[in-house]
Amino acid sequence: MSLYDAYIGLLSLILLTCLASLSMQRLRPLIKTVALQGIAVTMTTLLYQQNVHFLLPFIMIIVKGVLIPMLLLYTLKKVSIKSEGKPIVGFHASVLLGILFLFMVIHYSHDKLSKLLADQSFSFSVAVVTIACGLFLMMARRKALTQVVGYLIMDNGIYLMGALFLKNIPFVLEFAILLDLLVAVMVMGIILHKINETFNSIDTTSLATLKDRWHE
Amino acid sequence: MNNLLLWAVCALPLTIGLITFLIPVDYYKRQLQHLSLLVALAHLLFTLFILFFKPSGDSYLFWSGEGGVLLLLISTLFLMAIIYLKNYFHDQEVATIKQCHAWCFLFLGAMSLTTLAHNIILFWVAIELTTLVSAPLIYTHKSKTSLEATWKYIILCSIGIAFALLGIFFVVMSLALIMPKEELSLTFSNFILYAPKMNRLWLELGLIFVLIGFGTKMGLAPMHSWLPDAHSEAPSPISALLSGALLNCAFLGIYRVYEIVGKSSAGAFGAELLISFGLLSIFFATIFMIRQNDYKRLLAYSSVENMGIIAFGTGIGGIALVGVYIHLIHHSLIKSSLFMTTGNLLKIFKSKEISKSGELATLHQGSFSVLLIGVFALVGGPPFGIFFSKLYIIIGAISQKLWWQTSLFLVMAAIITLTLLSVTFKISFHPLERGGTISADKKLLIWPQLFLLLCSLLLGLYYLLGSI
Amino acid sequence: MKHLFFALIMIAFAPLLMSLIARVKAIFAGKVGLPWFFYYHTLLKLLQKTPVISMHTTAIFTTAPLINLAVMLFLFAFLPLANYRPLLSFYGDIFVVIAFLALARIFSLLAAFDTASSFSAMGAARDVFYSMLAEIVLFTIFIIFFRLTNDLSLATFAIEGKIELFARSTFFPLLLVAVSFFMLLLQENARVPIDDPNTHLELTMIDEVKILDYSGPYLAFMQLSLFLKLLFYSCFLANLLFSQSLVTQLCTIALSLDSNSYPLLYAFFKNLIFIALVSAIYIAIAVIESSMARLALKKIPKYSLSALVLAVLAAILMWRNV
Amino acid sequence: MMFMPFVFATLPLLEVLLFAFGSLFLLSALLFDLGLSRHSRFKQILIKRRIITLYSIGNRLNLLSLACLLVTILICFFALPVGVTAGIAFDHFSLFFIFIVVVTSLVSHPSVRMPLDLGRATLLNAFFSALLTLLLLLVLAANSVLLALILWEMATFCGLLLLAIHYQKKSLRKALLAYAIVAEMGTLFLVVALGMIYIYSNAAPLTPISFSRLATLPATIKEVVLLLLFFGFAAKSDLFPFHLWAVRSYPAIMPRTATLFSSATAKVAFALTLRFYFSMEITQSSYVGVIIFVLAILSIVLGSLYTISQKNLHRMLAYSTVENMGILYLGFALFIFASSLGHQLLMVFAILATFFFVLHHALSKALALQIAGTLAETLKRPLRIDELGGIAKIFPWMSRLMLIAFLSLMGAPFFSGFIAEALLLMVAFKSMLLGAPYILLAIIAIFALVVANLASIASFTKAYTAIFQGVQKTVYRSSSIKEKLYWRRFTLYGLLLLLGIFAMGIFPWPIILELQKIVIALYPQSRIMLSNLNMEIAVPMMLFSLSLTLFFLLFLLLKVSLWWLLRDKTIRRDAITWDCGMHFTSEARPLQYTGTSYLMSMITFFRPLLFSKSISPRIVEIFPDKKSFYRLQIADFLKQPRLQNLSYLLIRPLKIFHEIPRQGHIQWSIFSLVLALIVTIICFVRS
Repeated sequence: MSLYDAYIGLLSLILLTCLASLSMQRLRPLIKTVALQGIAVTMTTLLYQQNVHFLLPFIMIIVKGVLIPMLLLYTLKKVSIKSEGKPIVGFHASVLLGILFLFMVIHYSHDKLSKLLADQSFSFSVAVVTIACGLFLMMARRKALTQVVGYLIMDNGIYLMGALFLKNIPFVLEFAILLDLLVAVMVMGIILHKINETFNSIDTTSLATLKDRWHE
Repeated sequence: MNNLLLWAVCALPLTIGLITFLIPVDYYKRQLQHLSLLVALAHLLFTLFILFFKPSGDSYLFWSGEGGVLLLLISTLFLMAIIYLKNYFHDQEVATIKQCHAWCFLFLGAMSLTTLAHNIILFWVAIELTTLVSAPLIYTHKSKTSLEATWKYIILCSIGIAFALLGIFFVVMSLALIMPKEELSLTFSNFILYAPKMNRLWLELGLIFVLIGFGTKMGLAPMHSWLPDAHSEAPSPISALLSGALLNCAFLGIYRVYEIVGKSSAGAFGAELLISFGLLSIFFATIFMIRQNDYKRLLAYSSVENMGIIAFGTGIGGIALVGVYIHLIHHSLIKSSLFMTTGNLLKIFKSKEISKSGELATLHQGSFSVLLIGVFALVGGPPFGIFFSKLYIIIGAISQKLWWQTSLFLVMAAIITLTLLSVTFKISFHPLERGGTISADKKLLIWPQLFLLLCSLLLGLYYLLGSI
Repeated sequence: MKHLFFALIMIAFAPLLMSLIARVKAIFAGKVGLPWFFYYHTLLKLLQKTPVISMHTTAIFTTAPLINLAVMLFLFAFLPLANYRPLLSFYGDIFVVIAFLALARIFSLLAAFDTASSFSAMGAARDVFYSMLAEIVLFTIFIIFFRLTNDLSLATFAIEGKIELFARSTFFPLLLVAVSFFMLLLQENARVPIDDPNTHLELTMIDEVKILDYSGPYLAFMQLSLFLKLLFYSCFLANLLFSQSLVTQLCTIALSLDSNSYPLLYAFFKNLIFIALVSAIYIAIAVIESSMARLALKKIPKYSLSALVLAVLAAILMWRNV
Repeated sequence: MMFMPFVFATLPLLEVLLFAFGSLFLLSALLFDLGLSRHSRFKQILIKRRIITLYSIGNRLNLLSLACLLVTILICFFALPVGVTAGIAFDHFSLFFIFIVVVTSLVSHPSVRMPLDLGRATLLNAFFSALLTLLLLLVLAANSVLLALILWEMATFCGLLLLAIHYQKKSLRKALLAYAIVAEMGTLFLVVALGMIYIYSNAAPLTPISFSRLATLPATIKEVVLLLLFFGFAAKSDLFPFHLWAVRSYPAIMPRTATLFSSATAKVAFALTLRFYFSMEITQSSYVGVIIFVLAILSIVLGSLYTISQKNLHRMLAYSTVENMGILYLGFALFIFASSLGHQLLMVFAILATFFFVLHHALSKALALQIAGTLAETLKRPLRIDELGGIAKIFPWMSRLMLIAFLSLMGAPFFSGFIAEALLLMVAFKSMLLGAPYILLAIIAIFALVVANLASIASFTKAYTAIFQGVQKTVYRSSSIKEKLYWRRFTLYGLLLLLGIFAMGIFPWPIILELQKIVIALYPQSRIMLSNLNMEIAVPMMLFSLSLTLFFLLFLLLKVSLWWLLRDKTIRRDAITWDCGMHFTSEARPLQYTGTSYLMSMITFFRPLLFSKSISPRIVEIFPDKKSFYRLQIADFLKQPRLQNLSYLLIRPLKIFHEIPRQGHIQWSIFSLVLALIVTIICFVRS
């Protein structure tokens, strides 16, 4: 199993987790898939970049694989609702949309941008699909927790795009980005608790009172 | 030694913020609030030292012209906000005051980090930090609507900033393509150095993502929907800081990348984009200001409009850049003084509705005069600075022969001026139906606003005398 | 000097001409009519009477008759009579004439209101509107004359001979001007189609009712100023008709008399012809008065607008070939 | 003539500084009054006395400085050699307009004695009127374009504050908003014009540009800049589309501010337009002249129509100001036509007639507004024409002065009004000689002037008869009002104005010679033209004065003969006018003609132009005791419902942006963000 096959395998694993997250209704497996995706992304960066500081992938796996999912599961335990309920765009429809988008991106990056991306056109399309899937989750689901998960998926996609093209970002900056992601998720978690206390549901459609009224 | 000064300016508020978190609530009595005043003064002192010594700075922090001015602006606004906060929160319980002060210091630290960041990714981290830190500030009133505003603020801004990170990756990549081997130094000066040789396509794509990303943070048109909610729900001194200081930092990001693109082979690629975003945000601001019934949302939309003017000015470039420079300074001074005045209004009328307010001229002369002068300055009255900045931008636009853009800009500016003036007249002169308790006896603070307006007036007169 | 002397004669003749109108109307009605010197008699009788003045009036009530009469006398200094150059004529004296006419009208309006009675105020209300329309017609006529003579003084309109009614080219337009001026004359002096001078019902009067509350010498002054006003307008119209060439032809053909051989006789005949023209105008007024009933008040704006149409038509005709 | 430069350059400046010093006293009085509420009851009495002393010192200082400024201005005007600019920018042109501003502020200056109630409104009014006058003086003396425009903007804001003092009155609030809109549009035009000037005279922005530098602009740009400046300044000078605020605010504000606005600010706006026009040395200006002409005609016609139909004296005076400003700009438009055809003689004559009209209007309107203001203050009620009557009995001298002011405004011969209108009519008649297109415009100008004159005759006779003559329509509360109280105010300024009005009326020629100096200062090449103009109009003017004396002699002759006729007769003055025995002309219920019914036939004739709503309540019995009058409401041209819902229709479509379904949802905002990203990428990837 050469290095290249492992690399393609990991990328396809990331794609699978994306499409799975689109189709899931219950939140607990959703968080687990995001954790898996985090680990897969760190493994691809490890494979791809040779001279990476030895400590970086280790810390990333701990943060993305263990710390953030535990935090989200803890918030999930506090919140009574376990499943997505009725989403804005149905699950089957989102999966179909995901597949359609994937075909479009691969076709486009293969023939149009091939000269630009040379060998990484497949990984570029995977990164784009992950970002799009993260955004779609935030737009198409009602529960606030799924929006946080969507944000995490989008972040994984961006990090994947970064890792592919940038060989040698200094360690401290990588660590700072990771720290920001962690703090972002923590703050979102706190706010989720508050929403649950005041609205006793984490349905974002109830958060819609603030808008401009036409005052005669 | 002076590099240490740079680090001190950022580190001081961050550490103080963390310490105030750790202090137990009962120990944090009222006297300790003076500690916060002291720290704000120290921060202002440090900024003045920096402006005096002009340290060269290392790879992570450096002093730049616009960065220094923004830092000075942020620290003065912060000092005024803290003073106003003390008076504004005198009836809140100690716990919320402690938390608010802590988050404010972290906010100050993050913003000073953004103005001094030399490394592009450190700049991104600092902006992300400002968002995370200012979210709880918006939530200080703990009402349902403020919770909703916080949620929208944090989600939309983090998405925007994630796009900005993607944009920065593209910019860095266009640099990495031409020097694959050795260690990249991601400082802005390094980028400007290599700008002409950088890859054109990735740079343009990077600018688009940065513009959309930081545009959301700055409140440009299609991405502005969080700004009115966040600024109207936050307590007045906080929304003054948000409007006055934070939007400028976001603009700093766009300006830095736009400068890099300007120097590269892409030339004036982003100008057309910036002008269209500027005009779009002025258009959106006009639409939502016309029949607005909440004066804080009105001011928030006027911030959207002014940010639109700034984007419009940078897009034009040339002489208009001087106008943008002046507009940044004066808009933050005048807008923060106006937001503090709305604090007074809220205390007097107990509601944000314009229809439920009136006769301010009889109830409280002090805030009436500050409101009138502030709106006159915001609208572009001659002795104040915004008159000169709009003049520069118009001159730049006309010299670039952008005829229909200028006429659109002027018509919308006129409509906005009329709405602002009619609202001010309604609040200060129309009779008030006597329902509800109108008590203006509480001692309301007006001298911080007057100080800010005075700064703007002095700068305006400086331009005027310079020109006679 | 000759103009001053001739003007004084004309002013003396004014009441006589008024009785001429009365006489002509009587002939139409088959009656004998007033004695020739009736108006002189009334004026003298009024001058001896002691006036009664209402207590509501201010000083304006007593000064208005003085100003009216002074204005009418003063205007004769500007009007050329029978080709004699007037006492005062300079560029722009038509504005002086119009201003003084307006001054007289202003003071009679103020006086009408001074007595706080609604009758004279009703007359004033009607008069202010109709004289407004009349003045617009007057200005159109002056514009036409300015186009012809490039000068703004009454003397040049009459004497220089540029405005010749019977000249071949401008006969028809000037005829239209003469007719519109005659309609203007009837309107300004409150003759029949607009206002019946000898009606007794205050509600229907326009000019008469303004001087309702005057008595004694004040009434005499006001009536004299009305007589002079009618004379002024008719002399102006006569000037328009009266042309030097016509007179010389008439004299040479009818009486084989040329101007340089018998200057005195020639001048006498010229003046006689002028006076004949003026009395012809008075007779025309009387004929119209006895053959027409007066218009309803609503129709008077139509009347003055038709006068305006005639003047504008004259202007257009003249524009084409001048 | 050693001391001459000192007199020109520094003395006026000293007086202006003295005036500023005086207004500082007023400011300190105001600040003390603002801070009054904080102190204890006892301390307040102390502070009140200090306020009174400060106020009186400030007042006296201002009065003194204005008086000696007037004297120096007159000396400078006569002594200054023709065509020379002394000091900063004191040429004849700015001296003339400074003279007008100083005269109006002197006339409208409150009396040196203590006003009845030294409330905050009087203090505010005192300070801000002084500030407005100071700013107007500085604007006229400014020699750099930027300084002039900035001072003008500050003067506009100062005017806004002056209006805001009386915010309690409901009608004034609408006026405030109208003023703000007009001021804002003016600023907009001026800023763009300034931008254009800076670009095309390729001077570094915000460096001072002298007026002479404007000549270097390219020709087409000159016309555009002139048009922008005209609209910028016309916003504050009561021309037709911008007149709404003045009409609404005059009845509600203090007489002093009304006089300042109508006589001073409007004239300075006209002066600035002229200064910019002449410093640009425009030769070809086809469409600018036509636009100004059209606006002038519109404001004359509509101004005169609305003067006739107004029921409040202040609003009538405001509309007559609109009309007179229209006449001013008409003169300016005729000047532009003449200059575009190069007809030198007519150019000089037109601008001379316009300056004469400016002087006439400033003096007579100031007198009329000042008397109307004091009348409103004494009677403590708005001067509704139909409700007043018989004031001549109570205030004989005030009504005589008002009669003179009205006669001058009507253009009666012995006063300045007649000469001003005669000169303009002569210009209009002469401009008929200019050639094909201009004949029609000249005829329209003539008819506009005639209609304006007739309308002013109708409206001012209505005002004078309804207010001053006849019997009191309503019993005034304190019928024991003494005119003596307000008589002292008129000694100095009343005399000054009367002198001006009579002098201009009877001896126009020396004044026209003086005005020629201004024309030369503005337009140096006109010196030769003026000499042969003089040959043409010198004789008429002198003969005119001669004819006035002839008329006066006739009048004296008649007066003597009347005296002789009535010398031995006793005139009975006790009889009441005959009122068909109904005794209605007694105090309570007059059977008099009201002002509206006086001009009813005229109003019904022009009804389609005037938007009017007539309310005639049903008369219950034959002689109704309760007041059921026929009322006619004339709304302003711009306030017609057709225009009203037009503005509403414009704003209505913007409502759809507010009604986007589920607008508050966060998903919607995320969608708009992503949409923006996609659209930008698609646009720029393709390019």
